[in-house]
Amino acid sequence: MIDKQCKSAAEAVEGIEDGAVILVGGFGQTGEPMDLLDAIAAKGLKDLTIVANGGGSGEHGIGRLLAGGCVRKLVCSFPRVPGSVAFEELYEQRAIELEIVPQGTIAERVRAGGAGIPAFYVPTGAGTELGEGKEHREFEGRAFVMEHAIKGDVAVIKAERADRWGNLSYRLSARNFNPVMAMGAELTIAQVEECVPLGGMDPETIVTPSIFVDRVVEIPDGVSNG
Amino acid sequence: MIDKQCKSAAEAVEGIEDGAVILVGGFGQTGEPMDLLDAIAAKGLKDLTIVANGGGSGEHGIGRLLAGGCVRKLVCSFPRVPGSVAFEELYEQRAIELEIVPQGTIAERVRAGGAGIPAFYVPTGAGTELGEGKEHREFEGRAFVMEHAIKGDVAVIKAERADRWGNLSYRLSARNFNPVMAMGAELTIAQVEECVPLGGMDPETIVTPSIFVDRVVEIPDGVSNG
Amino acid sequence: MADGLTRNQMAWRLGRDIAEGSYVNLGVGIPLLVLDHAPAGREIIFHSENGVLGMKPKDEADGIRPDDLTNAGKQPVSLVPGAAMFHHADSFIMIRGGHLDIAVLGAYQVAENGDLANWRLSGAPTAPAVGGAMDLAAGARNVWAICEHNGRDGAPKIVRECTLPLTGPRSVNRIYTDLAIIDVTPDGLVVREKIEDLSLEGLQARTAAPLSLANDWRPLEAPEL
Amino acid sequence: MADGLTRNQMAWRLGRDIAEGSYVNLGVGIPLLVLDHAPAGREIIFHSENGVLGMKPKDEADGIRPDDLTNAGKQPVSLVPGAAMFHHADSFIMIRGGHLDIAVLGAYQVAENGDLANWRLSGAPTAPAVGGAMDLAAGARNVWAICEHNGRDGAPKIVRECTLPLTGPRSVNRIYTDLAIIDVTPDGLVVREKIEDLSLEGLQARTAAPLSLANDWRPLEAPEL
Repeated sequence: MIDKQCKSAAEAVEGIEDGAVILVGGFGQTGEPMDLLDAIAAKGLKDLTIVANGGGSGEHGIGRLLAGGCVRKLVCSFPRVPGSVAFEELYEQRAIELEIVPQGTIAERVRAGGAGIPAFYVPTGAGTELGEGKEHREFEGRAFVMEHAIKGDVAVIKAERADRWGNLSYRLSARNFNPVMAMGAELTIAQVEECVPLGGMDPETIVTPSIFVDRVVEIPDGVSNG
Repeated sequence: MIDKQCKSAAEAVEGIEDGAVILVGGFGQTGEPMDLLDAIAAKGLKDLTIVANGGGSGEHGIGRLLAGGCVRKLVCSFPRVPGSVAFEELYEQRAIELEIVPQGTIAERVRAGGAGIPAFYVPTGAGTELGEGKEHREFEGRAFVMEHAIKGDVAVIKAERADRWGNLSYRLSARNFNPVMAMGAELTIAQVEECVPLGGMDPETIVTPSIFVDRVVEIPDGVSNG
Repeated sequence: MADGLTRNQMAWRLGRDIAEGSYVNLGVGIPLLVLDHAPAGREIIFHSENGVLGMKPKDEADGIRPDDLTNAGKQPVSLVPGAAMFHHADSFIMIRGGHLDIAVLGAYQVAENGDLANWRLSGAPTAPAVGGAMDLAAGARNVWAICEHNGRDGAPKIVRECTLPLTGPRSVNRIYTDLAIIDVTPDGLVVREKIEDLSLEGLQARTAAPLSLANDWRPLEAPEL
Repeated sequence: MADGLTRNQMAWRLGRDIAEGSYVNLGVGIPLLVLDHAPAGREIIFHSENGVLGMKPKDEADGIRPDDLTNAGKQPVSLVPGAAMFHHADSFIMIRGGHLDIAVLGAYQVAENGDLANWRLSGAPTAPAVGGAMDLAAGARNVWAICEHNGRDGAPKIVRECTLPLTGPRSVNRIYTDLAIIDVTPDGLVVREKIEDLSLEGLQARTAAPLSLANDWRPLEAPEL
């Protein structure tokens, strides 16, 4: 019997190693897999690369990984938000490498990583600082930038509901980057608010099919078992 | 008030011109927008390019467009199926141009057209006849083929349900190419089995958001109003 | 000096120009005020890059937890009937693929050729942060910039060439400020509306690129808000 | 000449080698027979490129109209609990992105280096048709070819080099035939199983590329089906 369910966040993040590239879902704190990230921080890992929309805020999640000195490089579109204290301190001390990527380009690079597409062209960033140093090419007279796929060793995401195969559905805008990150990594770990029996999810409304998910841990909102 | 609903298939296909590139949803006859295609055939258009998975079968849909001499070029992965008589006759007479594209590459080229991505690389077809003459490039020691976006003038698709804004949901494997084609054209026209009042579709389970849809016509299964 | 519009009035005025049925993305800052002042009774579909189509200002009675549904500025919003949810890659298909009718973006500078600078102040010690601005500038069919006509130090935001890092070249079609509505055209910047008691010369003095006045220009007006 | 397995027996035998929890695509033809003969009680998740994960043989009692749910061969199927539906672009993310554990494909020819030819007969007057075969050959983690050991004319399908147009270079890991199960390895073709009363020499005589016999080879067997 296939059972991807883990008993705790700590069990769910077993095996992640120093230097891993970790894709993280969420937009602001909405849909950020706080408990999984806290469990990774608790392992004291080093030299992680974090790929996410932002640089975290507060003392949990990405913020905790940053404050704990676990992160060598942050790939994101928007590192600065109110409360992104940990990131700002590291940035000021030049203690973190920062790669700024336009938001849509992050999403597409991760999708490409999951889709077997090593590179693609976008208009985004052409003629700007963020396009500098990248390969350019014209199509129909317009300038485009070549972007490379991002592949994660691990993706940590948050969903509303799962079954034991790892099918996932999300709640409202907490969906955001989560289904995208789920496709892009070797090992995808989801924290979910509720596990339901197999067959308890409508096949038509599953957002992330189980093929993209390796581990699931049920953590009802407001209950941390990290 | 936004109202994308048309009264008939004939009204829904108004304005399509000779030489148009038309993206067609469906896989086999499942999800093929028969009534819209028949309405296009009834207009007697010429020199159409049809982008679809297959070459149609029987006397309706793509089969009727082909038999009617409307099609100059067919871009597809699998033109030959039982009943694809119209296509086979044209092919034998060399009266149609055929571009064979691997199935996943069709889907991705159309998505790219809808996503503002002019070109991308895939491993599919590298080292085969279908890769010949295409630009190749190595990434991490493996050969990839550059594929270009396909943009449609028109997409004709079939869905199960719509509202007056054009939000769509599908039934089981009748989804197939339909949501992909919907994204890839200037003008997207959907035939649906049922129109429901605005607000009658769950925002979480809409598959094609209204932004991709321009016209909707309700044609209950088994009732043709083309 | 002539009194200009307030930020709310600027957002209100821009909202009047959005046609029914338009799909519109609102950037953070002044653009998001457009949501609060959209024309009543006109169906406009507002997009948020974090996976929302069909948002409206937060209605506390909707029963949705504030964290579960936010706009791009991470503020709680609600949904209109006909709304749809999707993930980030699909959201940027809409943006990059030219499916949005209008992106409303804030601006540090707009150049007379439509170049937009709105993401980074040169020499700022803080880390850069781009969000979805470059995707929107490159992808939307129309980009409308909305900003005060002049900075706090009086420096014009409408310039011959941007001195700040670009968000996108030749992106902006139209500029909404507290003093004027200005179209970016192949023939240069054309004033469509201006504060009535501000002369063209007075407006030009506060603008660092040449302006011409449309023959059919109208006074820029907005109600008290 | 030794009696080989029937097509159903070949599909049954292949099914025994699919580990629980595997995600498996079945090509049209013999591969689709694997669905009918999958090991009972083992959870294997079958993928169909037309947007289905979790299919099983058609159960007339499922209440689904046959046209609404088909496999890649356009035959009606049913869903298991845990199934999911998605569109074609997402389906080929699964295929091209290396998410499938196994693709089972028919074959006209397999070369000793794993080259696969299964989409086009040279010189055939009919139009070519590739479907999803090239995507599967390029993308799945493992490609298992299943085919009769020899064509109707007796010509070996396992060859040194394919003479037919390739579906994908170096794609196939393992070959299931009516006579043997053969691994494609860096050291050449290794026979894991063969019909017991067929000698290696007998098998080699029906194969156009050199074979070696694994030390731990076993007899190829299947029940009456």
